Amino acid sequence: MENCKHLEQVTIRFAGDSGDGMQLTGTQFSNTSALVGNDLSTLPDYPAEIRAPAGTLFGVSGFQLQFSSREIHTPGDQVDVLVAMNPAALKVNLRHLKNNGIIIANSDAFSARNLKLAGYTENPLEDDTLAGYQLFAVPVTTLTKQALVEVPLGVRDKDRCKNFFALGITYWMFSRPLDVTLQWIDEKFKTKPNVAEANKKALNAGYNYALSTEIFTTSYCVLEAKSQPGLYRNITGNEALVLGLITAAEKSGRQLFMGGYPITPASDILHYLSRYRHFDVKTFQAEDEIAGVGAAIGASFAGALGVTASSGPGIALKTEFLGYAVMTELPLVVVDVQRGGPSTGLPTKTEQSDLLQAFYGRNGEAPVPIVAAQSPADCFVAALEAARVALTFTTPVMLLTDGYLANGAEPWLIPDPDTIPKIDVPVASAGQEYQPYARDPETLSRKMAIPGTEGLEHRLGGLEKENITGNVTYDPDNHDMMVHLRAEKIKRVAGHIPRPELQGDAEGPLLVISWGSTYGSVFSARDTLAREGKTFSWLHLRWLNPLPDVLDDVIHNFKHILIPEINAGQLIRIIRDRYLVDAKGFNKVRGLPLQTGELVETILTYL
Amino acid sequence: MENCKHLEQVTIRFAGDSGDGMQLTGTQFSNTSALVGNDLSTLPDYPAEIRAPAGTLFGVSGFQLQFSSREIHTPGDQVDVLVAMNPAALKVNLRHLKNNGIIIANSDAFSARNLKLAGYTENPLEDDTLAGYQLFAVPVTTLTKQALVEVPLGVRDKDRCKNFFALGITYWMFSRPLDVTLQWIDEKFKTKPNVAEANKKALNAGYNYALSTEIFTTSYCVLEAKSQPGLYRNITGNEALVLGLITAAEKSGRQLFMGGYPITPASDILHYLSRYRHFDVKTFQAEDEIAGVGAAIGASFAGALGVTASSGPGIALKTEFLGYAVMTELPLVVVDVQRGGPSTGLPTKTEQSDLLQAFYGRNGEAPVPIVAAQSPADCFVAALEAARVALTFTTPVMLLTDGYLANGAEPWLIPDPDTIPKIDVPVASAGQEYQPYARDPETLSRKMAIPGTEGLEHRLGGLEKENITGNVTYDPDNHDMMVHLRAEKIKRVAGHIPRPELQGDAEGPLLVISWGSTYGSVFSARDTLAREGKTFSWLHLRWLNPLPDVLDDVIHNFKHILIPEINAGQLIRIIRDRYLVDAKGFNKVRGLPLQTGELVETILTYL
Amino acid sequence: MIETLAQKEHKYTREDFSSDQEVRWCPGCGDYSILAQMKRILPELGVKKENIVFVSGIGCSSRFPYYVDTYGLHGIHGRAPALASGIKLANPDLTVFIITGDGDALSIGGNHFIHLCRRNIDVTVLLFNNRIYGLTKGQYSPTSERGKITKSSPYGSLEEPFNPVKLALAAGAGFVARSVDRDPKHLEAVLLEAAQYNGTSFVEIYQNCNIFNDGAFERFTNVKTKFDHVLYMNNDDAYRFGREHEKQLVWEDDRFSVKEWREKDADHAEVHQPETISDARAIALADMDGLDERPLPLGVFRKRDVETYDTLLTKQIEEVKKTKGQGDLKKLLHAGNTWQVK
Amino acid sequence: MIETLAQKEHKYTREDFSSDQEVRWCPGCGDYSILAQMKRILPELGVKKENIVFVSGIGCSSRFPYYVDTYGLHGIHGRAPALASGIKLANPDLTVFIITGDGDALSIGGNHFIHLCRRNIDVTVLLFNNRIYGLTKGQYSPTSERGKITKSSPYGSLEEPFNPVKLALAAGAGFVARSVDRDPKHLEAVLLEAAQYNGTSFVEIYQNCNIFNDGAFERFTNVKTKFDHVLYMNNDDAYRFGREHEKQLVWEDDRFSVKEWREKDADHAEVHQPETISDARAIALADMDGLDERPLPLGVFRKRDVETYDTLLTKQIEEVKKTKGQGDLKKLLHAGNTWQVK
Ligand SMILES: Cc1ncc(C[n+]2csc(CCOP(=O)(O)OP(=O)(O)O)c2C)c(N)n1
Ligand SMILES: Cc1ncc(C[n+]2csc(CCOP(=O)(O)OP(=O)(O)O)c2C)c(N)n1
Ligand code: SF4
Ligand code: SF4
Ligand SMILES: [Mg+2]
Ligand SMILES: [Mg+2]
Repeated sequence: MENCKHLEQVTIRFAGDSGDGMQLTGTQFSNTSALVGNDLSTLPDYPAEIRAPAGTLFGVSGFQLQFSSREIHTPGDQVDVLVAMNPAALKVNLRHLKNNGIIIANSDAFSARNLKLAGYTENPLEDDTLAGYQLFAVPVTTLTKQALVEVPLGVRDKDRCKNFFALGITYWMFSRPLDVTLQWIDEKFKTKPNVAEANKKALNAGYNYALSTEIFTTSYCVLEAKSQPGLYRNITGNEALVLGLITAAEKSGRQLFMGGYPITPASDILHYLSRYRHFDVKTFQAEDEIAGVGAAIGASFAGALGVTASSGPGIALKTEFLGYAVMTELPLVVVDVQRGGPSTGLPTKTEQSDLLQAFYGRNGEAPVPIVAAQSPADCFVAALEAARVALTFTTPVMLLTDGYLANGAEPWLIPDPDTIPKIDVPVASAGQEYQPYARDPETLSRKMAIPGTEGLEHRLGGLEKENITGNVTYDPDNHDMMVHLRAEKIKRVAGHIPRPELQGDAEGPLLVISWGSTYGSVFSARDTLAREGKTFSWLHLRWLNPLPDVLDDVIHNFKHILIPEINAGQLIRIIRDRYLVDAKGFNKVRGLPLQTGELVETILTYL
Repeated sequence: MENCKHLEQVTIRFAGDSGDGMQLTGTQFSNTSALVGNDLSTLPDYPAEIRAPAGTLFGVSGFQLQFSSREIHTPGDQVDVLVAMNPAALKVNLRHLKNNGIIIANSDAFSARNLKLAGYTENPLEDDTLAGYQLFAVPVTTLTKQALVEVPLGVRDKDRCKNFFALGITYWMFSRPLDVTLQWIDEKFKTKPNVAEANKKALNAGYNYALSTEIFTTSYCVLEAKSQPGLYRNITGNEALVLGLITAAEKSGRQLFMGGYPITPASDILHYLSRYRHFDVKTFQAEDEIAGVGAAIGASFAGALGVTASSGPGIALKTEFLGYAVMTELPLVVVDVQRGGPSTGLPTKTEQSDLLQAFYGRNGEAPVPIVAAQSPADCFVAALEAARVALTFTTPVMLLTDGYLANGAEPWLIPDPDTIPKIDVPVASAGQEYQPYARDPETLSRKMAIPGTEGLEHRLGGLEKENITGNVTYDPDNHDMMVHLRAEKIKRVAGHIPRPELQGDAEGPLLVISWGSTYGSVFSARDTLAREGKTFSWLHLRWLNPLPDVLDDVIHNFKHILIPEINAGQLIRIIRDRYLVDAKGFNKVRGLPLQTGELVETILTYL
Repeated sequence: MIETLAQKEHKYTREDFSSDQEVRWCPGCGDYSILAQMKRILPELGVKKENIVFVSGIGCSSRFPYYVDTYGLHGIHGRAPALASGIKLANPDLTVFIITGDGDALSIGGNHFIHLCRRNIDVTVLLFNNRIYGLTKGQYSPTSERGKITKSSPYGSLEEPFNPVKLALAAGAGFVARSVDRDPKHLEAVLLEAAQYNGTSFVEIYQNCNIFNDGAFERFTNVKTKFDHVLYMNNDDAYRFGREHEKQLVWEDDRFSVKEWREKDADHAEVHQPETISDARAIALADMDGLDERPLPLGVFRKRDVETYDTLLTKQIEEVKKTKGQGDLKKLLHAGNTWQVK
Repeated sequence: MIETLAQKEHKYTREDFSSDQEVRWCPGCGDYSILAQMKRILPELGVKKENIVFVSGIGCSSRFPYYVDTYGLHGIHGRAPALASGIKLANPDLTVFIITGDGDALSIGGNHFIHLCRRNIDVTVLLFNNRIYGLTKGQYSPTSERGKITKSSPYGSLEEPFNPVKLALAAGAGFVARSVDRDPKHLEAVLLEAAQYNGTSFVEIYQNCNIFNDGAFERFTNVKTKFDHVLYMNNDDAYRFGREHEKQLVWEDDRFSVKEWREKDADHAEVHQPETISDARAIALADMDGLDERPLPLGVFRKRDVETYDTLLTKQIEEVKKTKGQGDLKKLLHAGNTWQVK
């Protein structure tokens, strides 16, 4: 590795047909990079179609990752290296490539038919289309076939190995070791030794091809990032979220019950949870989203930690039951993996446009705490926090993530579960005098009485409750009081959540306020500007409702407030209303993470 | 009527068991008062139970009305006269009575059993409970029975006439003519002459009893109000709304299609509309609220004016389809008759707590115009406006009323339908070149092509649309543009709605901003203060989204902004966000219209 | 599933199941009788009060849970099956009842209802069928007869009603029965059998709404007419009816028809066997609405022994634990490719 | 209802119904065949293109409307029946198709589906049953067999599937049929008959999802096995099956069983009559899943002549107009007690 050229960070994008295995290739590159010690962040970008016809533009599947020797939290704006397995992949992704960026193209796939499908009249590998880029046209299909002559496999199966050949090239180019992937292949194809053999051969062949031909002149290396010491694994948002929920269940001594219904990009939460029967996790694939949340509420009533997860249209369907959980004051975690809206919108794209729905999307006055995860790995903490507040405050909690967080991955410093504090759940015991709506004076939460507990039989429902007794009442003053009590309870959550840390000075020209997955973009923007010796203050909010006190303290100390969001301006509505500051938004509703470069430019106008 | 004592306005409340016919009695008093020329406003207040057991507190049904010789728009804060048909009615309603107010009690009903059911240990007619009020204890049951000795009817049927006896007493007391009610009885009981006879006898007997006994010493009269000339009728909000919708259908040449599902207090909209088959009104009682709105959208696609109406939990269920209507840009009127929330809440009570849901209660960026009615009769105009905007801007519109407006009544100056302008609907014709998402440059609305039109076959759906063509596309920049186009279209509505009139000076110490049914309370507050020579500026908003330009012009000219609402503060969120003014709220969430008195007090603190 | 009282010493009485809440149905409502019979059977179940949960939707009938001194959830309209499923799956030791109306279960809640039947979660569903929306003051419901004139159908409703028994049979409910509010003994027996059944048991209860649909079931409750129009189905009994049991149903090809009963029929008459009845026969029984000469069947249509969803789930958990061992949080967090940063 | 082309001069061809949208199903998906057969039957209907509307929910199958050059609505998940009902009631002259999947129609949309069947609104429902959620990448659906291992049921699903035909029959659909993607001729005939039927017609189409549930219907489509496991029901034909029609179904008491076919059976064999078939028999047919020796029925189970909701509504409007006259807006606004203020 001595004779490689050092780079600080690299963004690479693998792109090909849906059937070309690009998600797999990207994941392998990520895992290897993680083990090498890079910090990294990934962005899968797959089509809405299951298997679009080969060669079409809409069938292109992409996987982008940024890996770095510095701390990073975005998959990168523009791409340094584009691996294009066919003309459509090139066409769709070229605009992401930096000037003078590297293209590794599978020249075998640039057939007349494929060119036509991609809308090219000339072969771009042969005309001037790619002037200004470093093009490496490699006959990947042919070379793979040649490498596998001796493996007893059919033509189509051999052809499927070509992504490993391409991966091998990139491993050489970025000085990555092969062993992680080789091991993975062995494990994955345990029962199909020929396939394992073929894939491993292809990987090695690609590596050796790059090493030995003179086409590729430079190999690069990206050093280990200086991360906090400890044990790491690579993790996606949906995985981390699931682990957070299981941890919360264990820490609170509750059974985890998830009522779900498949929907992109939230389905994996149901999938992953359903694997953990041995953790007493019960998943219930309901007939729809309404039944999913209803079953979760029923389970909470029966003493479990009730969870439901959905996205876009599915969340809209849950709103009636959410109001019911507010009225019955039962714990519930509602995960909203936000995607492009409105309506069915852009199901596979990311967005932050459900925040106001989370705040206000219910009939009547029905406030709920809202928490948002900031990065894939952070979904663990966010889920744990959401469950903790739901259980201690006997309230539904909205947990916001998004399509990018859900499917994106990054290294996760694995916490020691023994150091995670227990969660105390306010539950009444047999023999106690029980009033269903008597409140803890500090948290204002009510004690639950779990069916099966002798002597605490009681009834809950969606009609207005008399305070303390929980009896149904239409008394006007009681209603007014209950509306305010329910609101006050949620405000009290503020005293039980970590105070977010203000980055930078407590006064100055600019305060950037962010939430959710834009964390990464703001982080990069700050990092970028820091290198130019410029800085701004930054507050990233984990809890959106209630807002943290720190805002009261500092928000008026800044000349400008900027709120970047992947929506048309939602947190900004809340901030302006609350603090009467003329906050400005930076909003791009393109179904993609915000581009660091654009954000930096905007920030500069305020400094 | 010469020897009667003149009063400017009176509030009377009839209260009794659910089975006592109090709603009917109140309605008769209202209609008679309207025909006498009073301005008036009514508030039915019935229990959630259908027929609660006789004599219970929760089974009390009340009907309050204020009638006046001045313009009024509230049913009155406190009651001048309470008609109490049993102890429970007295117990529940006494707190509404003014000091020294009049009580007319049916002493026959104050039996030991009834007293116990009402929680009285002593008979309040006989101890000091009612000191400080003018009590008239009348054995209404006995007197009714006596009056009907000769009518060939069973005991129970006779007993049912006692409300007319009580009504007779109040007619004498307030110098009302009997003929309206007598005619109504004849009409209503056409097929049951004995019942008609009995009721008429009871009415006369009550009147004569009051006239001839010396118990009642004073009779009052309330003169005609100076109303705008024209033809009037008494109308409830739900009735007016239905007429507004039918008028809109006629004026736009559309068929009216309503997809509904019963829910209090919106059900009457379905009921009333279902009577008008001869206006080609199609009502479809769907299996739930989702199917109701879905059918309405389908009907709109097929060329009708699609309408749906619901309340509280039912509106929550419609949100997914609302987002769909935003995406497909189809006309739709969604009526939300707001009631006490959250969840099932207080189903028969009024509230204004769905405003923020109307603004933000959908996944993704899905803005819709929002219009609110200000009084029962005004529901006509509001519905007409809602339909006009929905049709001209090809958009769903939220039309907000509430429980009080829906069931309350007031005189309505009947408009001449010929003077109501036609509604132009942007529809493409056969032979035109058709692009489903091409937009009118001014309104930004798209032209619809109605199935059945040759050559304009096209497909709509909830996935993001390419501008102009309407094809499905996941293009990032198109999405960003469409999000902004949809928002801009709703903003453009501002140019097509009447500018609300600022009452009072364009600058000063206080601007009150109100919306919906609080119109009446603010009107009364202003009227009350005017008599004391005090005033404030007032802007009542019919359209909440988009907000009218006039606000930009004046809002910063006032020292204080006060926003009274029957919720925990919702419009105030919008106003503060938009104008960055430190608006204050006046909020009472008691399931009732705001009390003028309390509002006046609050306003005084700002003057 | 019914957990028997270990300590039989304290056997409950009806009163033990009366809550402190005032009953708020209209005087004369059929719901009172159903409540009374329920309070009779609860002590018979041998289940501790604290292990019983009543779940309901919205409607007059759905106020039921307030009146029983057990755990209870008054849900939202149509969604009781969702809540109940969550409760039962979270804690299979609980005995769960769903109380619902014809609007609640078959209009807005129809989907949850059929899915519940299909899944066979061990809960007991009591559908109070008054063929009207009571709580919202009298609109036609999915069980109202075609042509019904109500507030929302002033010129008559246009649609065929559902046959709830048929729907439950087709959706797969293991136990399907029908009874009527005004026949307390019958109702009590059916409720008890339903509650004791292991799996989703569905009971349609004809219930008179004396305010908005009075007399809807008069034909089947009035002593003048009921014997000729009701067939009381009993296990292993012939299909006899009529005041003197003088009539019988006989299966002819693919339907039941009415024949006189003769003494000698006793040896060979077909008898009712809900445990083994075929779908075709059960459907044929359900098809009889009592409006022609053929009687309306009351009693248990079908009672099948099938494994419940809740048992299967419990078993699945046990099996996974057998192969994977009880989950270990630390191991879980550390799974996959890990690396150490120093 | 089918409006015949007045000007028969221009008869459509298949190509007339191809839209300009690229078809985006996976290569090899069974949906292609269904689309192809649909384009074959559309010209046969004699309905003008502009009077046809395709409505769908969400799912792979629900992309169908994009590919047919008529009016179309790609709806939201499960709610196509609601949209379609509004379309048809607003304009009864339109010919309306609903395209849906097993998840769309029977999971989230189950309630709308059964209500549609009950109401008998004149629309044609085509349920593409691949026994899997395709679009969301392979979870089990309400028609997946118990024990199915999918992403969301790694240890096997726990619930009994719905039988869509049975459910539609019990819910009251007038026309109920079943066909399969890989039998184009059969499918074409069934689609045509369904489209021409006046009332709610329901067709379950077994559809192969070669990505997530490949081969689910292999038994019924593979020439090696299909003749022994499929019964093609034809009007007025005996229930014969087998490669040489050598087997037959005979009705015994309350179920069908398999017998050899003998020449002499021809005179007396029972024949299939969907117009008059009893519910019991239709259910007995629906109960056969082709997994034992009895075959899976394909074809029309039931075809009943009943008045449609849309016709009844139109009639009701006409009748009200007859008694009240066409509504007059001025009179309407002026109704009730009015008074004049001067
Ligand atoms: C989402 C929602 N929609 C509508 C309602 C109004 N609603 C309450 S009960 C009911 C129907 C009641 O009928 P049924 O289920 O037959 O019960 P019953 O009152 O007859 O016992 C309706 C429409 C509601 N509470 N919530
Ligand atoms: C409200 C809502 N919930 C969930 C989804 C996600 N979703 C889309 S299609 C689908 C199921 C598709 O299965 P099926 O109806 O069988 O159609 P197929 O794709 O198999 O043709 C689901 C769960 C959605 N789009 N909307
Ligand atoms: S309305 Fe009917 S169902 Fe409801 S409580 Fe009264 S009588 Fe019973
Ligand atoms: S996933 Fe299955 S159903 Fe969907 S398009 Fe592909 S093959 Fe067809
Ligand atoms: Mg009912
Ligand atoms: Mg499917």
